[in-house]
Amino acid sequence: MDDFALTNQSIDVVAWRRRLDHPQAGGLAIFEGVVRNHHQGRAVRHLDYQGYAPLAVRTGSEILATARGRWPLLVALGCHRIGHLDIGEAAVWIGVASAHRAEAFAACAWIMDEVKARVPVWKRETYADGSVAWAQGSVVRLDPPG
Amino acid sequence: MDDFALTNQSIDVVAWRRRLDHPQAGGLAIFEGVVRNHHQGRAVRHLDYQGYAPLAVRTGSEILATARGRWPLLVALGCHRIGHLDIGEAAVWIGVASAHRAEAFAACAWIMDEVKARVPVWKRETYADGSVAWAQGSVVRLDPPG
Amino acid sequence: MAALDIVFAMPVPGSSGVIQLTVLYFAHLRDQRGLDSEIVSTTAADAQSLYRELAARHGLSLPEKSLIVAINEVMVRWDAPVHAGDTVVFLPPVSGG
Amino acid sequence: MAALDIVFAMPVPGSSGVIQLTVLYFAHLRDQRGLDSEIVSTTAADAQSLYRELAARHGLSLPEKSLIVAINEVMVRWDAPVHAGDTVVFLPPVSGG
Repeated sequence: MDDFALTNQSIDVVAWRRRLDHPQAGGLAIFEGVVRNHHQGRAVRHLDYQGYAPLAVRTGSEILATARGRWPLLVALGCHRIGHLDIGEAAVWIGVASAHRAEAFAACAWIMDEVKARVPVWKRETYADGSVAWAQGSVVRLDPPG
Repeated sequence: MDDFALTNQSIDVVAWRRRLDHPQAGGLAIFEGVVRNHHQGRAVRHLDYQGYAPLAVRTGSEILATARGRWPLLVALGCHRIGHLDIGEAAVWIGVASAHRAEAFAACAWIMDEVKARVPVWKRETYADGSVAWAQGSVVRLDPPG
Repeated sequence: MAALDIVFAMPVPGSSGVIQLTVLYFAHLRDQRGLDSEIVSTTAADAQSLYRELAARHGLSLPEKSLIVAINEVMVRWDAPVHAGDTVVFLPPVSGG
Repeated sequence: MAALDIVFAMPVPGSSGVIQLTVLYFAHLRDQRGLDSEIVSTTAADAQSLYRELAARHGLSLPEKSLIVAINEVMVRWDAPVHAGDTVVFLPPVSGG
């Protein structure tokens, strides 16, 4: 399995968590981004994500590789959902295993920041009144900091 | 169920994760401390934890309450294992749900720091050569910062 | 071949030749174009020229500074050349997570 | 009652009275005492006096500055008074996580 995946099925957080197992691991930091029922004061009914799969996987994998270079990580994994998501469903899952907790937390938060900033995935919000809008998003930087 | 628990059974991380569900939640930060096979250069065979249950639950709950006062959290939970633990088993689980990810990460890391510093739990390491030692540990501060 | 006939029927002055490439659309651009992808015949020599041509032809509203270009699954600069058979994507601001 | 007889058979000079309380032991102190808990008869008026008495009696080696005291499941200062029926715990440096 790839370390970073794009999926149109529910993210199997139990299976992803299992892949963090490592005998030298002392700390696992996990982030789940889930669909919340509000955005900037508006009630959200559901989300639809599009993704450019091959570049999303490549970019996500590059982010994980960069994180492994910056921190002494034992395992670093990520997954982003695409398609239709209801409230409470996981849109993204990031998991990091390391010997000590400080680098697990730091790397997990950094990976998530980078995924939001660089992975080609787009979120369309459908509001309670039925109107839709693409989330504002981030212009991708061509040369990210190494 | 209590928000903070001490258990002599395997921590059911799936059940604890489920308790983080909240319709306003956008980010879940989870930390698992697991038994690693090494400590300060020595090979570790297994661990045994003791805990002073009523004070551990009270102290853990106070830490969670303090975190809820410092960050806008929707859910904050924790669990510490006691008894015999093999390599790879979860010794501690901390989970936080909030609308946005920054406070979820910050609160989760802070709670874990406080749990290590204040919750009355003691870890005895059994090394590959069969010798045992209590982990060095932290002297508890009587008046933690609020 | 019919496709080639059409291509040669639309020569563009100043071009160094007409090529065919694939353009994929996502998010706002997919909505504006009304297509997920298309084969485009163009005389554009680089990504910027290609986007300007498509934007003019189809009323794509996103400014270049809000987009980044990917050619064959690699992010590149706006002055990157385009070649026959390339897959070109203009990526709107991303909003994962 | 036999227990009371024993208590009154061991008066300590200067004490304001003998009380019975429960002491729980954890980690290093449990190993040194060889017990999880015990009922202690003491004339100690505060936590510090109680610890010094137990340390001398049982060879407990942890210095006071490495411990914190809990009385009835609340962490308290060393000068906190102890009363009959209290549950007192001297907590070694903690090492959860």
